[in-house]
Amino acid sequence: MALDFNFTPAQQRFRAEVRAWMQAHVPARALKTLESEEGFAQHREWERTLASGNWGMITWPQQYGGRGASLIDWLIFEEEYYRANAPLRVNQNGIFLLGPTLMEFGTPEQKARFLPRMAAGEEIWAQGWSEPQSGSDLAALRATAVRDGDHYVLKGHKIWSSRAAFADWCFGIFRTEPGSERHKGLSFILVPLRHPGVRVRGIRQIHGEPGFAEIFFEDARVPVANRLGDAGAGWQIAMATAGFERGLMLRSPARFQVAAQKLVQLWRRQAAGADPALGARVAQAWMDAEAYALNTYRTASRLMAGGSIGVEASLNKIFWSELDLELHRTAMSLLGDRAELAAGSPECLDPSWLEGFMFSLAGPIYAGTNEIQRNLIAERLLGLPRA
Amino acid sequence: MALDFNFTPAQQRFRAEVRAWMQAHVPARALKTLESEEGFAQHREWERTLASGNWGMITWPQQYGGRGASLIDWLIFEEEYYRANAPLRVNQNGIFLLGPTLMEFGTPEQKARFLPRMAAGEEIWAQGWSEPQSGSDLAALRATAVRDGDHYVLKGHKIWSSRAAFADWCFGIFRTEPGSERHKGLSFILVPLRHPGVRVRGIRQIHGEPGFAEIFFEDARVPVANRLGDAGAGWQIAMATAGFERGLMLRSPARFQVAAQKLVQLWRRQAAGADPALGARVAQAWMDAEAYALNTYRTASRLMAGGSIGVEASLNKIFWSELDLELHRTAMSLLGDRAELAAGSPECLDPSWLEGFMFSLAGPIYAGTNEIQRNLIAERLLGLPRA
Amino acid sequence: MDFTFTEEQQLMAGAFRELTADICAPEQLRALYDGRDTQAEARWARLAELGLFGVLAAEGDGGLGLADADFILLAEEAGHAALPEPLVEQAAVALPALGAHAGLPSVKALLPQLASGEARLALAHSRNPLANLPPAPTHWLLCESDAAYLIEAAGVDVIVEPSIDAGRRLGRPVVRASAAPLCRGAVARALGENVLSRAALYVAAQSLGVGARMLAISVAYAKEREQFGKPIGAYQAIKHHLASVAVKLEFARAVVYAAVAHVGRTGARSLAALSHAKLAAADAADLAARMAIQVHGAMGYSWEVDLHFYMKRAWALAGAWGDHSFHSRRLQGLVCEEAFALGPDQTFERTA
Amino acid sequence: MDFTFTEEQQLMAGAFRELTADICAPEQLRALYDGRDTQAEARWARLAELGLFGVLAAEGDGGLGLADADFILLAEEAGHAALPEPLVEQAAVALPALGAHAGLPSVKALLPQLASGEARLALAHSRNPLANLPPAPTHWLLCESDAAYLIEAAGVDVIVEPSIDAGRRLGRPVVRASAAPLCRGAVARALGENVLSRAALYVAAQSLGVGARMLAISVAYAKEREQFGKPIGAYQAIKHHLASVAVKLEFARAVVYAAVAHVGRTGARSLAALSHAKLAAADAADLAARMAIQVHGAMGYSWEVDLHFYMKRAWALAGAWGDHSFHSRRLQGLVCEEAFALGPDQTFERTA
Repeated sequence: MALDFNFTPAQQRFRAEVRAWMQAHVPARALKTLESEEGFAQHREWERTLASGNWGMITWPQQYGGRGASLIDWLIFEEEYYRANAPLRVNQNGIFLLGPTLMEFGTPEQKARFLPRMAAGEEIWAQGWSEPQSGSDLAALRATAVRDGDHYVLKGHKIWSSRAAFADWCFGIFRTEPGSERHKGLSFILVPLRHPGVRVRGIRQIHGEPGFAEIFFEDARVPVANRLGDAGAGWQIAMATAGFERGLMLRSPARFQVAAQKLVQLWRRQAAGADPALGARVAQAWMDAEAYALNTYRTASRLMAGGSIGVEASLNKIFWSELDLELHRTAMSLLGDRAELAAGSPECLDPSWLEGFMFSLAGPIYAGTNEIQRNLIAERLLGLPRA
Repeated sequence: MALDFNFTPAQQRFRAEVRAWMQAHVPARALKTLESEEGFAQHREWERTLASGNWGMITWPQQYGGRGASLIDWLIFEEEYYRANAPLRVNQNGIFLLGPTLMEFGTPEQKARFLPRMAAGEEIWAQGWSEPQSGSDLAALRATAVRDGDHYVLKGHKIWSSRAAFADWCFGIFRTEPGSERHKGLSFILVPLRHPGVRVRGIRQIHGEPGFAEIFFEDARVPVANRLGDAGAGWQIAMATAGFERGLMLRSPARFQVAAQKLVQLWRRQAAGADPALGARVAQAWMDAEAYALNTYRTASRLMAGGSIGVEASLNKIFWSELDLELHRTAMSLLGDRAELAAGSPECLDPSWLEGFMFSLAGPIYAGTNEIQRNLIAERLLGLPRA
Repeated sequence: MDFTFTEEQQLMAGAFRELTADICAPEQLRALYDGRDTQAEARWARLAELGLFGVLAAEGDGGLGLADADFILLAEEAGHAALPEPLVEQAAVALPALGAHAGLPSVKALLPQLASGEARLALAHSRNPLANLPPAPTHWLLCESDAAYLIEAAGVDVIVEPSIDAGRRLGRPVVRASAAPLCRGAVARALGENVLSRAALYVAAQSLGVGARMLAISVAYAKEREQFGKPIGAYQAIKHHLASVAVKLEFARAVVYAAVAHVGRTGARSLAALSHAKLAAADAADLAARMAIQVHGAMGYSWEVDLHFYMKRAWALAGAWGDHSFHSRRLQGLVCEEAFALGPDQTFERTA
Repeated sequence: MDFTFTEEQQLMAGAFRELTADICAPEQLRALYDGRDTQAEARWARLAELGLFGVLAAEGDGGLGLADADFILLAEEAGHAALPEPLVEQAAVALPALGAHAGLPSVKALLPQLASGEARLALAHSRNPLANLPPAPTHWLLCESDAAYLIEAAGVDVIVEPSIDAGRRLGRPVVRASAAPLCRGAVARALGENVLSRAALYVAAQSLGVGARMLAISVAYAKEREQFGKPIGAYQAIKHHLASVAVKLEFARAVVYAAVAHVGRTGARSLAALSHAKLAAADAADLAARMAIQVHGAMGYSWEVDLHFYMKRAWALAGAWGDHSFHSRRLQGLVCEEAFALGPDQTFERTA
């Protein structure tokens, strides 16, 4: 039935089940930031706790440690997850990016080797896409993997690798065909990070923590069996992974709905002295978070009815990144003369606003800048000519 | 003395003189729109009245019928002009565009023939820049002027020619060198509009009046003496004219200050039921109109101290066109359910808001689109590379 | 939970689009703008022929007995076409609102006539005092704050209020002092609230449609118009303008469709959802209009180019049935005072 | 009427820029951010050596006896450099404000010490309760709503309040109950208003400077960084982002310079001009920061790249000395209620 906005009894039971589990398990005290070594370890531990309840990757098929949950169930899960104020997912690259990629392109051996440990939260994955000279222009990458018997010898320099400072493995693309150019001759390879010839150097972000890292490959040897898909098929596989990244699951609507709710509370606290125009911005933040949630349900319905996600992913990316930035800018304005105060300041109302604001600045940049997304929308959705 | 914001006694006297004259001469009843035949005639008459007080083109040198007024005096004049709610200037193309161009590039004979009648409001000028296939890309123009003895024979089709529906003359550039391309082989030619082989067809704008026109040249013969500057120098001269257009005088700050003041009054009338955020937009409109006025005084000071205006003209164009659009959008929001009402509706509070809103939509388009202006700023002011 | 439309719904919308392509083609709108419109009666007849006035009427009243979810795409198409006649006001606002009060005198008898299009209703409301008139209206429904009137057209004097949108024939009703109300007090308020709620939703849907139309026109123009040796649509600035419109429309669409579940409800959550739909759709159409004229340049500023028909409809709809201030204040009040539970598990909550 | 700066003023600003290039080079700011700053005392000494603390002090107090028009470009440079020390607060806010009350006990004696930099003032105000501390402050000036205190530093306890901007050492003063006020009532209010007025102007100037710095850094990066075979600055999207910043900065600059004529005045027109300056400069710096990070991509998000020093200064200045809500409400109240004459002939009007 069209435009049916009622949850089924099974969905309602599922929500109740998630809510009860989260109430029982979400740590009462917030974990330290996952960008610190100690916090990373705490978040790893939380992944294991999630896995113990089989909540680690609910949309994965049961055979790989998931629940085979529908996208609607996933949305319900996320709503309850954020509602419970549960920790950030350190395992995100595994669950949403490499997991689906492995399921689509991996050999049975690769799936067996990697998926269960990913699901169990035992191995945490980092991405290795960008290089110093290839950001938006990923195809300009230079890192090489030279075949030597049943091994590849890796040389090169990846950067802006999220989670890599403390993760166990990374996935990335490397030039396996010497002399190849642009999108050709690339392969998708899985590399352990604690490994001879692999050196990881955390890069501090503007908030002072190493939210991403550089990875130097200095003649690191990895078995050819660590290649995902055919030699030379790296670009196509990476594009599939990027599609997963931009797709439905990169940012849960619930995240923004919780932030908008918090913003309303901040407004109520500050309204007396605030520019009344900020009230309209608070309401806009709520509206945009709702719109994002609604459109995600809409896309989920379409996908469950057999549709596929294409350039809509770019529409989503732009919408959530702009709403998140605007929401946090509004909070900064409401905090006014206290907005600059960092954690540790007695007068600071809530340090998470400043942290969230800085994080939101990255939204329009990462996972493909919004400029690139707008190009994609113009060319692929609207059919405008390439430059 | 730096940052001196006091008017001299002479400037104060000048203001008083303008104010007194305007009080005595500005028609009590608003003229009809200059985009109607009747209104155009009324505005012509007003130009003659202005000329009778020697207020027609105050910045022109005295020898050409002006007062040799400084730019600060010009700003004072404009403030009093708009404050008095005086009519729009039908003569604008002559005063600000062709006048200065003639003074710079014209022969003594051309100056003597054209400038006094322009100053007297006797001959009204239209522009002939764009052609159907050349808008932002002016150099793609195709209209030709073929030399035949001491005449040029003009063929082609100009469009978006403001004032042309009822004006007497137009200026434009034509391809005088057969087979030439882009910026080369063009000449700047003055053409009477009531002339054999010249056909003018008004183009109605979205508000229903012919605010611009098409001009068809069908073997129209004009004397070679009507060419301004050298044959082939048309592009350079046209660029100088465009510089005058984008420069200080295209839009008087006073115009926006009066509009902002009117907007404040509309706000006070409507505030009870209005979104409080609109109050902030009203205040922003006032701020932006002030900023535009202040920056114009700043530029005038710099020019009077011997500076020249270059790419700042592009900064100005963007700023006033965006402030004007935003100001009128705010008014439309304040008018709410009455915003759509046209002149003649008993419930319409003031039809000039809707007319002004539609006019403001053209701001970011004409005199070089804002996209083109941003390119110019990026390349010429910031030094970014051309695409 | 299913956010898709059925094949039937899509087919019905497709059929309506075909009809509008025929009866609201730009040359017909141009005739209207140039004061040469002779097609209003014919259009009304074609709409009636397709059964559009009765989509939401009960089968017993000669209607199709369908639900709002079945009409929302039709309202979008009405916006897409800048349809001059108030089909939506009659079929999706007044008729179902009156249908909920069929026990009131004279209402029951009128419903089949409204459903067939034989009766032509002019609808005014204290929040939208100027009615968008059908050709030769036969009846008026007036919702004042504490009383509602259902009157034959002969009993109402009309003051014409020209709109910039020539496709809207606006009129302010002057009711004779002797007119007897249809109802008063709580019943009148319920009727008025239902009318406003439905109208807000369906105006939002029309805004989406007219926004989509402007985007389509702009994309087509950007592919075709060349400057500096290539289509202007190849320039990043133009691409980004139009991509931003696409984003805004797409997300407004989700909000409008979801608001269908709230129509006619008066709980805080539902009022917020309906105001959200109205605001989001108006914003998207406003951006579409601004970017359309920017992409078209002087061409878009011309009477002879089609764009202005749709821009003017977008401007008119922005103020209709609760303007920006009304919906924005209402929504800010509800959200900022937490008049209902916020939070991620509340997205689809509904209250009476 | 002359909106230009003299050659002397430009030379002085140029000399100060050279000094900051030396004492506030990015590597020094990085040391500060990494907790390795050992240069605060040296910087203070260099500022004092150039006579910067005394620019606005009377010649009799060892100053240069210059006017605000002579300091505004210096404040811009302090922002451009993200100068860590509160030069501007001491030299252009507290000193001239105290100078206007030189008859109060202990003030006259302190002025020469402030002018030379020998005294180091921490300045707090009910509208800006956290002081931006100099290294080893010697005195506090506290402006409360109805009393002002001028106290030796030993008499004040300080609660440290870390800012995201490591170049600002913020402290909240706790005054002992026994402290005697410098003045009360009308005098204290006049002093406090003067301080706030000056601070708002000079924070605005600093915002301009830091905005210009971010624009310059972004332009340089856009020329150098290549993607898809050409510098990213050749793409229209990047060009338009940076052009928009240039527009906003340029017009804010005119507003800030014009506000110099209003500093210290309390008439409605002057309060509006000062709030306008603060808001316009903060907006321009905010846009510069957002576009800078967008142009830099992940690079701009890195601790090791200079950009964040300036972004954080921009964010901090936005809230300092009257945040957005304070200035925006004040201005809306004055303008929307027509607390002074609007209109084009009023641009340069000034009231006491």
